[in-house]
Amino acid sequence: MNKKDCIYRLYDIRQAYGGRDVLDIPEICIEKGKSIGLSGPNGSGKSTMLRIMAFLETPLSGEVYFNEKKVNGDEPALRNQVTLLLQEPFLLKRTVFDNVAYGLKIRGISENLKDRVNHALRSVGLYPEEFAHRRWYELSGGEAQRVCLASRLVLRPKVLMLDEPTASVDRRSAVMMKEAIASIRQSYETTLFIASHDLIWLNQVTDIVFRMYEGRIVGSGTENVISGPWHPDKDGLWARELGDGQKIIVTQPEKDTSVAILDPTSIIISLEKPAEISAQNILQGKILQMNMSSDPEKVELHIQVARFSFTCIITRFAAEELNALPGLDIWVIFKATSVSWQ
Amino acid sequence: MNKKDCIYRLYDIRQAYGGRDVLDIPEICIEKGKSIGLSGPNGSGKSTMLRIMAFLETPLSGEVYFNEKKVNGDEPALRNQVTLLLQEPFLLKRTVFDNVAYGLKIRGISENLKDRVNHALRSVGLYPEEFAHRRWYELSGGEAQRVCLASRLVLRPKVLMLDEPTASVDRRSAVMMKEAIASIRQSYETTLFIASHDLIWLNQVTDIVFRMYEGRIVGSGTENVISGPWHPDKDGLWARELGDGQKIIVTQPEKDTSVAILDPTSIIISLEKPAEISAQNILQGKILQMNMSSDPEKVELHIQVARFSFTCIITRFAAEELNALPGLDIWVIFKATSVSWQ
Amino acid sequence: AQDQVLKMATTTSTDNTGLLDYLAPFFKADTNIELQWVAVGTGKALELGKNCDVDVLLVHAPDSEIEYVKAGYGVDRKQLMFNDFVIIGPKKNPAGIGGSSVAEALKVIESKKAKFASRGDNSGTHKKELILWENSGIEIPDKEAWYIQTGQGMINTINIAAERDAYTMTDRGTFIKYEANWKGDPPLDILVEGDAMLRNQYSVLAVNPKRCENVKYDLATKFSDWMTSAKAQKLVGDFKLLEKQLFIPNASE
Amino acid sequence: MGYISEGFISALHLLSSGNVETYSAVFTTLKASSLSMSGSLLIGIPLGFLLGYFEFPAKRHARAVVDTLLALPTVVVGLLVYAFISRRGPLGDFGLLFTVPGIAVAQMVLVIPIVISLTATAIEGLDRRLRLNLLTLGARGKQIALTSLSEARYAVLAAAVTAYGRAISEVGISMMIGGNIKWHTRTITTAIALETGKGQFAMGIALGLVLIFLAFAVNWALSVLKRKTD
Amino acid sequence: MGYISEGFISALHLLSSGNVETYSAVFTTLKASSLSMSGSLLIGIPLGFLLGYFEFPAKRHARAVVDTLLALPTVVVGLLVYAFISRRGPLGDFGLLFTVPGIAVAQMVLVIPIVISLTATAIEGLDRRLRLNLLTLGARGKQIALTSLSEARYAVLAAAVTAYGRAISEVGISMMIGGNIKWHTRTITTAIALETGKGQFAMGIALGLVLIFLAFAVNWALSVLKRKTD
Ligand SMILES: Nc1ncnc2c1ncn2[C@@H]1O[C@H](COP(=O)(O)OP(=O)(O)OP(=O)(O)O)[C@@H](O)[C@H]1O
Ligand SMILES: Nc1ncnc2c1ncn2[C@@H]1O[C@H](COP(=O)(O)OP(=O)(O)OP(=O)(O)O)[C@@H](O)[C@H]1O
Ligand SMILES: [Mg+2]
Ligand SMILES: [Mg+2]
Repeated sequence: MNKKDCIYRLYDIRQAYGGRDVLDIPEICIEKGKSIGLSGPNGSGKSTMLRIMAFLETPLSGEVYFNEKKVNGDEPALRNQVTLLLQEPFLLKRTVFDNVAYGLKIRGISENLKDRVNHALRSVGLYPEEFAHRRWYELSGGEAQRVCLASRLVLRPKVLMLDEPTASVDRRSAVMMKEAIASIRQSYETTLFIASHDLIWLNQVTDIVFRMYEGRIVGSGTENVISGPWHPDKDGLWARELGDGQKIIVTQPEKDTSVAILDPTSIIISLEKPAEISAQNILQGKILQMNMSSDPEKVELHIQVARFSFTCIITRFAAEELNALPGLDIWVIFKATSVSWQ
Repeated sequence: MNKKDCIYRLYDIRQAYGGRDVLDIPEICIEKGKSIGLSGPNGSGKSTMLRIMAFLETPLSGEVYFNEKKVNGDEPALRNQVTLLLQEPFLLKRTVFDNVAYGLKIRGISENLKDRVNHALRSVGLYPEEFAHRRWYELSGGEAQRVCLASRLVLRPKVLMLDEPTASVDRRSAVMMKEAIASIRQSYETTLFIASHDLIWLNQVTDIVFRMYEGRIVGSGTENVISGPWHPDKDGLWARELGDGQKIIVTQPEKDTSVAILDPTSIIISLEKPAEISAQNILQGKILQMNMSSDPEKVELHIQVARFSFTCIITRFAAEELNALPGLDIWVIFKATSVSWQ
Repeated sequence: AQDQVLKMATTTSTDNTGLLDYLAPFFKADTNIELQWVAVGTGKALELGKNCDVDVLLVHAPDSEIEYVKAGYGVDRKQLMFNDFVIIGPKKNPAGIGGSSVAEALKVIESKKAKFASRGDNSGTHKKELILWENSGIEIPDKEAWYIQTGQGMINTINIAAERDAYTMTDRGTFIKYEANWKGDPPLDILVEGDAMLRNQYSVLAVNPKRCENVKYDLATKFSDWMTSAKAQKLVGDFKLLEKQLFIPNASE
Repeated sequence: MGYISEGFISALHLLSSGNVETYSAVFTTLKASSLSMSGSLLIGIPLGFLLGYFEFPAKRHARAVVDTLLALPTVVVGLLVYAFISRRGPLGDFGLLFTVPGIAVAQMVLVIPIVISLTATAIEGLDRRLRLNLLTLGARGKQIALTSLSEARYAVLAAAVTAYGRAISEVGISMMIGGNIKWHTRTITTAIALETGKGQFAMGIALGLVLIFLAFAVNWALSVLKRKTD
Repeated sequence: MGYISEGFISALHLLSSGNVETYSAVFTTLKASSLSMSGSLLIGIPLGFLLGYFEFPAKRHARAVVDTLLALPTVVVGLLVYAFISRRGPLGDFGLLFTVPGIAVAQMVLVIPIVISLTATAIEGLDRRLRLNLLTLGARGKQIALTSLSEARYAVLAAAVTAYGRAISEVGISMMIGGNIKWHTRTITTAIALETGKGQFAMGIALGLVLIFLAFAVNWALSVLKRKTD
C-alpha cells in the first residue's frame, strides 16, 4: 500500500472480548480525505474497528499510526481531531443546543457559537427555532439521532466517524445527511468512516466500502460474501446448502468455515435455465430490487436465492435485453472457480 | 368502518407534549390478525401512537377500545396481551437468556422455558449456544436489538408492536425477522404493528402501511406525501418550490401548510418532455431504485426530483416499454387535480 | 428459681470507679438478685425514676433528693457513704491558691479572673460547685470569659481544664483515675482539699411503688437494706482504686 | 498520640485473648444492628422505591421531609423513642426499655430515612427506558419493584451500607434506650463512651478498632457478593 | 409522651423569644457544619469521582475500606482527632482544640467517607455510553469529571444531603473536640446532650426540633434548586 499521505495506518490490529477474537486487521492504509464505508453483518467488528480508530479502546495487539506518527499515550490530544458518532444515540441531560455546543465549549471555542450550532442543526434538518431549546428527552428517536450527528458535525473534525448514522432516520433526512457529509468533506477535507447497513446510502457517500466478516475485512465494494459451513461434494468440489435444496458449489476451501467472496460482476443472469453450460452454479432466484451502480453504465440487482441475497452488477444493455424488473424470476449463474477465499 | 372484529378502535385520540400537539387520530379500526405498518418522517408520531396502543401512555383525550371493550384502568391486565419493542433497544442487566426469559417468568410460565427461549433466539438468527450466556453488554448493536426482539417474540402476544425493528440489523437478519414475524402471525393469529423507515421491508411484512405526518395518518400504502408551504401561483393554482427551480402545482389547498397526497399510480412517466399536454406538473427526475410492488403485475419506482423522492407505481408492461432502469433520466407527469388533501 | 433482676439508675461516678462492678457479685451471692444499672447524670437518674423505668436510685445530690421524696417520686431515702471533692489546678498554680478554704480559693480565682472549668451539666458535682460559689458570696459568673462551662462529664472537664490551664473542682475518685491515666504525673494537682463543705454524700432511694405499680419495691428494699448492712458497709470501706480508699461508709450516721 | 498506638495493641489483645466483656459487647452490637438493619431494609426499601418511582404532586415535599430526617440526632431519636416506650409512655407495656430489641426499634427510626432517601435516589437514577420496557413485558406492581431494585442493585447496596454504618456507629440511642447495662445492653459504642468518659482513651480507641474491624468484615463480605452479581 | 408536646411548645418559645443561648448554639452549629461541608465536598467529590470512574486492581478493596469508614463512631473520630490537635499532639500548635474550626476538621473526617462512597456509587450508576461519548467529543480530565458529576447531579446531591445530615446531627465530635463550651463551642447537639443528661428531656426535644427546623430549611432550599436544574 502507498505509504504517503496515510492518515491512518494499522498493522496487525487484533481485539478480543472475553476470549473471543472480534477483530483482526493485518495491514491497512487510509488516505487523507477519503470517505470509507464499512458494511457487514451484525457482530462483524465494524463498531470495534471504529472505536479503536477513534482512540476509545486500545487493541489487544498491533499498532495504529495516525498522520504517520505511532499512537502511543497521546490519545487524549488526538481525540480533538477525531470524533465518532456512536451507534447508540446518547444525549447529555441538557438542552439540544447545549448538547451540540458541548464539544465546542470544551475546546474553548465561543466565537460564533450560536451560529455554528444552529448551522449544524439545520444541516441535519432540525430547525433551531423549534429544537434548540428542547430538553434531551423531548425528541423522537430519529430526532435524537440527528442531534447526536449535529454535535459531531459542528466540530469540523479532521476525521469523522459515523456508526449507523441513518438507523431510524427518515428518508428525507438521510438525503440531507448525505449533503451535510459532502459539504463537510469539501470544506474541511475531512476523512470519513461510515458503518451502515443501508448499502445504497452508504455507496452514495463513500469512495469505497469495506466488507467486514467475523472481524476481518473480506473485500470491498459490493462483493457477495458467502460463509460456510462447506462440505465436500462430488468431483473434489465443495458445497454449501442453501436450505431449499439448492446449493452453492465452489473449489476446495482452506477450512470448512472459510468465507467465499464472489464478485458481483462475475455473475451471469438468465431468463431460462441454461441446458448445456460449464458453470457449476445455476440457481433459481427472483429480482428483489434494482439500484443505480457507481458505474453509470451498469445497474445493480439484488436477487433472492433461498434465504440468500446475491448482489450482481450487469450492464444497462444486458438489463434492457433481459427486461429485468423487480419480481422477475431468473437464474443466477457463476463458476465454481470464480470465488476467491478470505 | 366495519365494527365487527376490531381488535383496536380509537376515537379522537389526541396527544400533546409540552403544549405541542403530536398525535391526532379521529377514528380508526384495526382488524384482528392484520399486520399494520406505520411510516412517516421523524417526529410524525409513530412511536407515540404505538405507546398509546400498548397502554404505556394515556392520551390527552379520546377513547381506546381493545377487543370492543373500552380501556379504562385495566391497562395492567391488557399489557399481558400486548407487547411493544421500543425504538431504543434496552436490556436488563442480566444474561441474554434471562433477558429473553424475563417476560415468561413474570407470567409464571416455566414449562419448556429453555426451549422457548432458545427457539426465540434462533428465530432472530442468534445461536443460543453462542449467545444465551452472554451478559447484556457483550453484544454488538444489532445483536442487542435482536435480543430485544426475541424477548418479545417469545411471549407469543395477541398484539405485537415493533418500533423500528430493523434499525442497525443486517440484511440477512432482516430476512429472518420477516420469517419469524410470518410464523408468529400464522401460529398465533397475532395482530402486528410495525413502524419502520425501511419501506421495502415494511411492505413485505404488513398488509397495509399507514403514512403518518405531523401526528396524523395522511394516507396508506405508498402514497406520496407533499408538505407545504404552498403559495398562490397563476390561474388560481398553488405551488410548492422544490429548490432547483422546479415546482409542484396543485389546486387550492385549505391552508398554506396543508399536506397533499399523491397516489403513486396517478403518476405518468415519460422518457421525453411531452410537448402539448394538459397536466400541470412535468418534472425532471432520475430513477433511483426499482422494487417489487405488492401487485405482481406492477413495479414500484423511486424517482428523485430535486431533493424530493417520488414513489410511482407502473405496470410491468410500461416499465418494459420504457426500458426503465435505475439511473435513467425521466419525466414525472401528473395533474394538478390528482392530489387529495389531508 | 429464676434470677430476679433489679434495675437501678445511678450516677456515673459509682460506675466509672468500678464500685458497682465490685459490689454486684456480693449482692447477688447474698440475695440471688441480679443488679443491673444505668449510669447517667443525677438529673437524668431522677427523671428515669419519675418515669418508673427503674426500681431504685443511687445518687449524690442531697437537696434534690429531699425535694424528690417530698414530691412523692421516691421513698425510703437512706444515706450510704461519702467521698470528697477537691479543687485542682495547673502545677504552676498561676493564681496562687491553696490550703483548705474553698471560699478563699474561689475569691482569688474570681478576682484574678483565673480560668475555671465548670461542668455546667446539673450533675451532683455541678450543683455542689454552684453551692460553693454561693457560699463564698460570689455570683455565678455565667457569662465571664474565664468561666468555662463544659457541659460534660468529669473526666472531660478535667481534660479541658488541663488543655486550658484552668482550675476545676472534681470528686476525688475521678481525680485518682485521672492521675493514673497520666502514670502519676498529671498536669493538674490537688490544690484545695479537706474543707467540710467538700463532702459528697451518696444516698439510695426506692422509686415510689404507689406511683409506679410495675417497680419491684421488694427488691429495692432488699438492696437498700443490704447496702446499709454492716457487711456491705465494710465492703465499701475496703474498696480501693489504685491503692487508695475512695468512699467512706456512713449509713450509721 | 500515645494512646492511638496503645489502642492498637489493646485492640489486638482484646480480640485475641477472648476478652469476655468485649465479646459480649460485640454480640450485643451485632444483635442490635442485625435486627435494626433487617427491619429498616424491609420497610425502607419499598418506601424508597415508591418515593423514587412514582410521580405525585407532593413528591418534592415528601423528599425534603425524608432528607430532613437524615439530620435527626441520635439523642433526639433516643428521647422520642424513650417517650413512647418508657413505662409511662403509650408503649410502656411492651417492656422495650433497656433491651436490645428496644435499641433496634430506635435505630430503625434513625436509619429508615437513610434507606428511603438513598433508595429513592437509586431508583430515580435508573435508565428511563427501564420503566417502559418492564411495562411492555407485562411486569406489574411487585415485579416492577423487584426488577427495578435489582437493576439499581449497587446503589441500593450503597444505601444499605450507609445505613449500616450509621446504625453500628451510633451511640446516643444505645445509651438512652439500652442504658449501657453491662452483659445485657452494652454495645461497642456505649462501651467506648464509657471508657472515654473514664478517661481511658486507649481503651476507647481499642474498642473503636474492634468496631471498625467488624464493619470491615461485613463490607468485605458484601464486596465479594457484589462481584458475584456483576 | 408529655415531653414531646412540652418540647414542641418550648421549641416555639425558644425560637420566637430569641433565646440567646439557643441562638448562640444555632450559629455555632451553622458555622461548624458549613465549614465541614465545604471542606468535605471539595475533597470528597473529586475522590469519589476517581473511585467511581476509574478501574484499577485494588478498586474493590479501596471501596470496602471507604465503606468501612462509614461506620466510624463519632467518639472514635473525636478521640483520634483529639490525639492530633491536643496541645501535646503533633498539630497542637494550631490551637484547634475547643474551637469551631477544630470541630469542622473532625467532622470532615467523619463525613468525607460518606461523600466519597456515595459519589462513587453515583458515578458508577451513570450510563455506560456517557464515558465514550465524552471522550469522543474531546473532553479530558477535569471536563470529564465535571460533566459526569453534572449528569449524576441528583445522586451527588443526595450524597451531600446525607453527609450534611450526618454532620449536623453528630454529637461525639462536637463534644470531644469542641468541648461544649457555653457561648463558644456549644452546638445544638451538645446542648441537647447536656439537657438530656440533666434530665431536662422536654428541653432536649425542643432543641432537637430547632435542629430539625434548620435541616428542613436547608433541604427545602435544595429541593427548589433541584427543580430549577431539572
Ligand atoms: N463489550 C463486549 N464484550 C464482549 N463482546 C463484545 C462486546 N462488544 C461487542 N462484542 C462482540 O464483538 C463482536 C463485534 O462487535 P461490534 O460491535 O464491533 O460489531 P458490529 O459490526 O458493529 O455489529 P452491528 O452491526 O451489530 O453494530 C460481536 O461478536 C459482539 O458480540
Ligand atoms: N417526551 C417528549 N416530550 C416532548 N416532546 C416529545 C417527547 N417525545 C416525543 N416528542 C415529540 O413528539 C413528536 C412525535 O414523536 P414520536 O417519537 O412519536 O415520533 P416518531 O414518528 O416515532 O419519530 P421517529 O421516526 O424519529 O422515531 C415529535 O415531534 C417529538 O419531538
Ligand atoms: Mg456496531
Ligand atoms: Mg419513533
